[in-house]
Amino acid sequence: MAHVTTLLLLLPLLGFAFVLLNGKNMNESQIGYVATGVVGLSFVASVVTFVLLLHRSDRQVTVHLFNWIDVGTLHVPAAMLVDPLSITMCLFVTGISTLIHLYSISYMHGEKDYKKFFLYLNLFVFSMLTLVLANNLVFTFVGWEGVGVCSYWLVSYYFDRDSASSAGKKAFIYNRVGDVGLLLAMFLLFSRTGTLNYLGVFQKAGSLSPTVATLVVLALLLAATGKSAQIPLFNWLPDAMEGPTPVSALIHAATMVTAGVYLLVRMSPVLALSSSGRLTIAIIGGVTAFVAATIATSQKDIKKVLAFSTVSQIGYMVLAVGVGAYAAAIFLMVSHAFFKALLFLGSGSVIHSLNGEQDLRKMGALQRFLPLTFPTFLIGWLTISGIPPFAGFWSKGDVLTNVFAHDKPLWVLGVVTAILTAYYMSRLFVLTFRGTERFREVTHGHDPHESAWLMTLPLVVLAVLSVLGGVLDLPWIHHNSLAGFLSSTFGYVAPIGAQSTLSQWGLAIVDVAAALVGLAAAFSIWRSRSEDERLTPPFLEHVWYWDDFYDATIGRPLERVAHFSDTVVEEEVIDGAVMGIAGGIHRSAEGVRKIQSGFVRHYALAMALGIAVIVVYLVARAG
Amino acid sequence: MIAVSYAWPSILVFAAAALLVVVGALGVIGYKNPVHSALSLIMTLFGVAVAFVAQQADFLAAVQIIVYAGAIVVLFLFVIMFLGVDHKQHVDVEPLIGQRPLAAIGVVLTVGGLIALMAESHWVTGVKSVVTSGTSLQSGTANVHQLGTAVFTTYLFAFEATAALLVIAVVGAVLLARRERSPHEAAASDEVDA
Amino acid sequence: MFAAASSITLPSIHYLAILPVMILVGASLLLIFLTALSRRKISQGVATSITSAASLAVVVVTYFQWRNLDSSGASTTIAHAIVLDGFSVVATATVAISLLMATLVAHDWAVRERVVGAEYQVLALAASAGAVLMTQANDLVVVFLGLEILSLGLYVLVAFDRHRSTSGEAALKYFLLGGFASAIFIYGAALVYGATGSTNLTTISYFLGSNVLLHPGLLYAGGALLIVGFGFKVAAVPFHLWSPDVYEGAPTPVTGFMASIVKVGAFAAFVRVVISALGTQSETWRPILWVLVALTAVLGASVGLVQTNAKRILAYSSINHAGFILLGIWAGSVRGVSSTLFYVITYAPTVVASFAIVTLVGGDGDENHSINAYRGLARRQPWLGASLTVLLLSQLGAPLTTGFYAKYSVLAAAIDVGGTPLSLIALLSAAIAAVFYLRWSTSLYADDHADVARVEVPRATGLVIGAGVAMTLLFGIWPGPLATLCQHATLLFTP
Amino acid sequence: MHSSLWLSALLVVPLLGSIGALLARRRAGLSYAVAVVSASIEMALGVVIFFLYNSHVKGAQTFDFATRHVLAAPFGLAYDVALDGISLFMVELTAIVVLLALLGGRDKRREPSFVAWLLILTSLTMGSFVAHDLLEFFVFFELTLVPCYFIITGWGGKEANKAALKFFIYTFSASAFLLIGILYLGFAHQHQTQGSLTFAYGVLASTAMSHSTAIWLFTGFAIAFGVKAPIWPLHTWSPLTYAEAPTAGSIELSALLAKLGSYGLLRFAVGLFPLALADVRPVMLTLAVIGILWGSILACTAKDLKRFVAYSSLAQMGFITLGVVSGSKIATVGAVLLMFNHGVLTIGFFLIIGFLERRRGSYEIVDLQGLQRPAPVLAGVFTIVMLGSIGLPGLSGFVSEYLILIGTFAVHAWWGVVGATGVLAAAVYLLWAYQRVFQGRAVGANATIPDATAKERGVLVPVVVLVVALGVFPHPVLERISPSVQQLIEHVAPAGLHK
Amino acid sequence: MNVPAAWYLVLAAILFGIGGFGFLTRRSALIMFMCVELMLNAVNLTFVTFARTLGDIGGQATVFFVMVVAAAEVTVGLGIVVAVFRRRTSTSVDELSELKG
Repeated sequence: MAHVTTLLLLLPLLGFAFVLLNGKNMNESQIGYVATGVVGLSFVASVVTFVLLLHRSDRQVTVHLFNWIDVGTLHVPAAMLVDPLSITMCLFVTGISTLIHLYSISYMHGEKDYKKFFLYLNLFVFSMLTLVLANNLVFTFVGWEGVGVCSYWLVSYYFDRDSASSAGKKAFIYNRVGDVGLLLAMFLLFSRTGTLNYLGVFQKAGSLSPTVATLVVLALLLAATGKSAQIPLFNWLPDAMEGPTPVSALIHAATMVTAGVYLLVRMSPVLALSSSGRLTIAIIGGVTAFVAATIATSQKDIKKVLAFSTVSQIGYMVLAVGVGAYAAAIFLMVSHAFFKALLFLGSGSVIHSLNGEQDLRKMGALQRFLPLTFPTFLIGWLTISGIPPFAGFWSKGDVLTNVFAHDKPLWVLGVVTAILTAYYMSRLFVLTFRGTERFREVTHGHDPHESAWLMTLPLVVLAVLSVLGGVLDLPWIHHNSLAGFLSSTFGYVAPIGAQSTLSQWGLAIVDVAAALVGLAAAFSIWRSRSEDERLTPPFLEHVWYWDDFYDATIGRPLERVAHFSDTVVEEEVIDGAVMGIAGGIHRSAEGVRKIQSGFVRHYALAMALGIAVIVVYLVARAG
Repeated sequence: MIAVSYAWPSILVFAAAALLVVVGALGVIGYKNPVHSALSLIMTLFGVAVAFVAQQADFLAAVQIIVYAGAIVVLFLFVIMFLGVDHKQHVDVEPLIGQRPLAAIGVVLTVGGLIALMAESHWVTGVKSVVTSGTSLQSGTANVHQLGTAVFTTYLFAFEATAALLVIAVVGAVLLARRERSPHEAAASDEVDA
Repeated sequence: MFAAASSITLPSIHYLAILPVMILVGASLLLIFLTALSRRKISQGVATSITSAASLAVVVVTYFQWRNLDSSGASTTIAHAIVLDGFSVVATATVAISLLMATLVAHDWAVRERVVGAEYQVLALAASAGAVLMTQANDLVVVFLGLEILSLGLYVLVAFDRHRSTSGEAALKYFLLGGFASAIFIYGAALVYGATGSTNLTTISYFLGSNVLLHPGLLYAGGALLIVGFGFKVAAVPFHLWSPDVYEGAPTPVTGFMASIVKVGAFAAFVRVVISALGTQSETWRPILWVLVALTAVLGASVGLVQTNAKRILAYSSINHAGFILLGIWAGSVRGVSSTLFYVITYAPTVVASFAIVTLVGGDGDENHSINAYRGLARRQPWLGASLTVLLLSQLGAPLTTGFYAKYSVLAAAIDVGGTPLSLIALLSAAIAAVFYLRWSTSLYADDHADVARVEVPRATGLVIGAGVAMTLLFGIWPGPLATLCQHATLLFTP
Repeated sequence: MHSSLWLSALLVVPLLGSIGALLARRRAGLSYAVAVVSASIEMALGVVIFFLYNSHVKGAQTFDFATRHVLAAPFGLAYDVALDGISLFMVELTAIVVLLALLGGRDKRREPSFVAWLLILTSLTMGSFVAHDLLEFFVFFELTLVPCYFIITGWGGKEANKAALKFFIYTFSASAFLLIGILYLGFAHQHQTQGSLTFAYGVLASTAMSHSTAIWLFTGFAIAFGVKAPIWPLHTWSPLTYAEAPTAGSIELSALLAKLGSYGLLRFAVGLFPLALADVRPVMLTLAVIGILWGSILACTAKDLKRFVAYSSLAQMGFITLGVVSGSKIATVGAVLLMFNHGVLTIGFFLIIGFLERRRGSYEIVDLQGLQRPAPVLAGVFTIVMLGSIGLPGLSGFVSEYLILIGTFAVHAWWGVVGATGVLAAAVYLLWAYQRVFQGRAVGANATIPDATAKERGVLVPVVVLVVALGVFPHPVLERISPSVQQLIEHVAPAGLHK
Repeated sequence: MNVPAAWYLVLAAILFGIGGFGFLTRRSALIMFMCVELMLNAVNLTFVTFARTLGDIGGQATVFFVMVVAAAEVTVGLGIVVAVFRRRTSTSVDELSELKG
């Protein structure tokens, strides 16, 4: 078991190392297949591990690799904790990664830095696996940062585009803000419990005072908002769309951005200790879901829409975590991974067919040109909109049910968001595949062509998964369901007010209704037109002016502070003091020099006065 | 501490000496013409000599007259004439601003302070010297004898050292006063002028 | 009368003690006779070799004096007029070595300037005799005489260069102020005499040790004036103003000579009088010395900043050093005495060697002393440049040169007796002084001025420079022997 | 115990090297070869010592290779060397720095004297790190100024003389306080014991002193070391100096001599005056965090890369100071580790800056853009070094910074919190610089610069290896540092507590 | 019985002061020099006075040496004055301020 798990973790790294070392004498496809192969193998390893785990009663294995940091009372091993949660993550991370690697082989064909792309991608998978498999916070942090830096590299992949490099920087720095949160959480836990090992922390968690617990939870939340693009740190994600589409699909939809949610779920025993902390989480999640959805309704860039929808969907997950529905969160995370990856890859295929055009207004009526992309995208669209029986319906339903049980206002918010979701996705769908052709000038009159099978195959697989994803956790199944499987790893499961099947049916109907409303609205509006100022108000299009707000409140003031510190404080005050002393000595020297007038009688006078002073002093002393 | 109990001759002598000394000194610094200064210097020297005599230093008084008044001042006068600076110098304007007042302040403070310190210690600690057997000083030839003894015993080494002093003085004077010549000619000419 | 004369019994004379003085004076007399007897001007070679021989002889003598000390301990002789103790011996040796080095430098200078006659050497020898007297003097009168012999010699030497009017000016300034100062000094001696009944240092310290002065005013006044007199000689602020002018005006070898032996002689006497004779009153002098140290160190350093003439820079640097040496006297302890000694004996060779280089760069006519004359020197003549750099670094106080340990020792002495603030002031002044040392040594390595002609280094001068640098480095890296020497070379009458 | 000859060899080899280099001045390049050889021998010695070092010599005593010879009894001057887990890595760093500075910062102008100065500096730095006697330490510490000064003035930029002078005087004045403090301590001890004057570290550590005395002495020491490190606000010499110094000089200054400051602060200020530390700790901690933020802020405004590194170093030194004064074992270990890591990272930065300067004749940020396209290797290495100092887990910087912060937080939470924000700031300015220099579209001269040559790569490899290795597997280092720090902390802690 | 020593001492001090003042205020090198002589005479007077009060011949002996020194100084001093002012019409030391700063 240990070996398999180790393999599972290290395979992507090996791939990375291999390509790094002798990538020179490998051609594109070789590189691509090697990279994909290792990830695929890693997926296989995950499956094996999963099976092995199922055969264990305790469902929990710690695999110790080596002692990483070992000072005084601080013992940080590089060790893995294999349990239902982590293995679930591994499965879908490696699975989806494999597909997206496959997709990229063709999608990235002919790019300048083809090799670098796959290097980063492999490294990313490794980091992601480290993140989910680590048995202690510090080692998790390794993965946490690793995925961050990989995302930085991949977002600024087209680094000679300033927008790209800036986006990458923005992504990293926003994440960094979150990291401070994670660091503080670690510091607090270590100073209170003396350990950073998950199991150890959970054992001692009881000893934490409510205040400390809340502080820890808030710190973790901060970390999560950074990594998972939640308010207030969500607006790096749309910019991150500067990266190649597969990256958006893998990192900024399926895997990395859900790390925050994973972290919160992982720390659920600590969350358990602070109801106020959980409430904050829930609110953040709910509000983010809503805000992002509103913004998504008005974006012109197909990937931006998907980006905001991602933010919104993760908002749902966080909301779920907030109400203690960890299983629901994970369920949504997994299914979201399926359909969002599907949608991104689909959009990628579209963009590919239009020579890189991303503007919705320049698409339309692609239905008949993209025979494979269209149906898969259709499925993705229905899934995210929450149309039964697709996965989205079940997972979102699961979340909303739990929310309903805990917090009615948030539930309302959730439902409204659901309507919006259906609406903007439909808008996207209509503007892309239906309506009139508006793409001719970008394709120079040619017909768009469907992508190669390497790209369409993943679409098909993901479509299938999106359709069937629901079976992972159907409400009426309680054993052998995802929830049942995971439950052992949670601190506690929030007591769901015993819900009658009736109320469940009620909620389900509400969800479907919401979805249909959104659909109908979108179709009725956007079938005919491609843009409408009234419906895409600048306020929404410009992300509630969120960036401008930060720029005004933090960015520019900081710049001013920096400039002031540099030109005034540093030069005038600090160095000024030093130089002032030097200058003072120099000036006084020039002054004293005057006494050295060259007139011998001045010299004598100076002596006489000197004597006078001494004599007077002595008189005073003797007298 | 004017003590009328003292014998009036000694008071007269002191008065005379003081008069000579002070007036002479003022003359030295007061006269515009160096020659006059030199002459009034002689006056001071006489005054000091008188004071010497009054204090059982007959031999020194003699030396004072012979060496100082006789030799040194003459030397001064010689140089004055030699340099031809025997004319008035305007002393009324002082080019160096504040020199005089500051000098006055410095000197007054110093002298005043010194007098105050001497007064504080009753002018002399009164302890007899630890070295000499405290034999009181005699005047006349005895004084010469005493002085001679001291010079050839206690101050023998100093006395010898003065030899070196005089040697230096002579060599130095010769060197300095030597006629101005560029060293080349000096190298050329053979005449020994030392 | 004759009977009276016969009744005089000459005091016993310990000839070994006065041998150094006798050698030096004898040598100068010898030169005078040679000058007088030989038909031609005697050559520089002869004069120099006689002088060097004399100074070497003195060094040898001091060695035997030291041996004698080990066996029979320190003593006074000739009616306690002079002492023979470790302090005097080491100081004497230093004077002799400085004389030797300075003479060799002067030789090449004299040849270059086509100076004829042996007057220079005569005066140098006599002046050195004066310095030696000061180191041995045990009587204020002898101190005074030594002081005068030294000074008169130097007055003339300063005026030695007839081609530069500044030489004469310097001489006159030095002479007038020197006369003024020695009048003050001897007045102080008179007052001390009045207060203690003797001019003999031994007697004075004995007297002060055995009697408590209820009314020390007279002694205070005397001591103050003595300190002023010494302060003038060692160029302590505010009695220092003569030194930059004189250093600049004097012929450069004379400046080096002066800078070294005057410091040795004057400080030796200073130590004897203030620490040994008047030591019982140290609480009275210390505040005065405190101020002198602070002023001297700081002003010397800071005014040096704005100088552009090599000789003036070294003048101010020597003022700064005087401040440090005074620090040792301020300490007034045994450690203070030995540190003062250590300072002067390490400083002397350094400064002579420095002025040796300045002499060379000064060039024909001894005029070329602008700091710019040194730009790129080390590029043209690496060894010369390196030597000057080392010497400057030593004066700066960089470790592994004697300069560092000199400063270190006086600071240690001061801190030992609780002079931490004063030490800090002094050391910070060294930091100020560092500026001009560094500027100077940097300009040596400037890349421009490549076309300037090389200064040729005559053998004798080169030897002196090499020796100076060698001593600076050798004892800088391994100060042990010198330190121990100075530790043992304490005064006959330790406070 | 091991023979002290190893340590003496560390001092002697470079000296011989410098002499050899000067003797070989006639033949072009020969002196360089001599220098490289001696530096390599030094490096080899370093490696040997690394493995020979035994952290448990006798009981709690973690000083190895110890020996003492009195040189000048009246001065209390002695040659006294010893090595413990803390100085061990300073020694290693010194060896690495000189080798890489020689290989990467080669300056053909007047090469013999250049390499000679470099080697002398190395010997002196080694001396300061192995010195086990305060006076001896001071001698070496002070003397390092001289080679630095001449390296800067002789091979520096246009403003070099000004910069060097400022550097020298600034440091020289500051170390005045150190010398006075050392003397004061020595005599205080002598007066207590009535024994002979000594400055041996172990002995003086037991000097009894009043609270106020301790504070004064600590302050004096802190000033001296604070300038060297530099600690805010005593840092203003560093940007100018780093900018004007030649590449090798900048490396020596920031990678190595700065460590003299922090090392001295830990070994002498903290080690000798625990009493004072208890009182001044808040001040020092505050200065440290101010330094972190200040350095970060000004790094964002830097106009050229060398100033940029200077300010980022200020921030890094802030972290080190934080750990050094925190009094927490974990943080102190982190600080020592960061001294080493920061050294290595800085070498990387300055090497690359030097290479860029070679190519473009400028290190002004405005002159450089989009270099990642023409010079991917340089960019890659820069990225690694950058991420190292950002504190990316898996690279060396993280371990040390993390230890410092978590340790500090445990004992002085608030400063820990502020320090943690420094981690964020680092990302801001470093990424900013990277974007300006390496990203964007390369045009003109920037588009055509050659990538790292084989030789340059060879120089960069050790840096990368160290950065990665110490990030992934710092254990061998930590296990050597910990015992010595343990000992030091045990000496400090009790005093730190009673107040 | 003679007048108290104090009178002579004060006289000496005053003489010393006058000499000093003259030295500071007169420009002629010669007169400054004479002033130094005045000061030395003051010293001599002091010595003699103390010698008397102490009943110690040593003071007088010292005076003897002081006179010798004075003589020597004069010899050298006047030599320098001559050497310096030979080509000048005055003996004002204020003309000699080439060296300064």
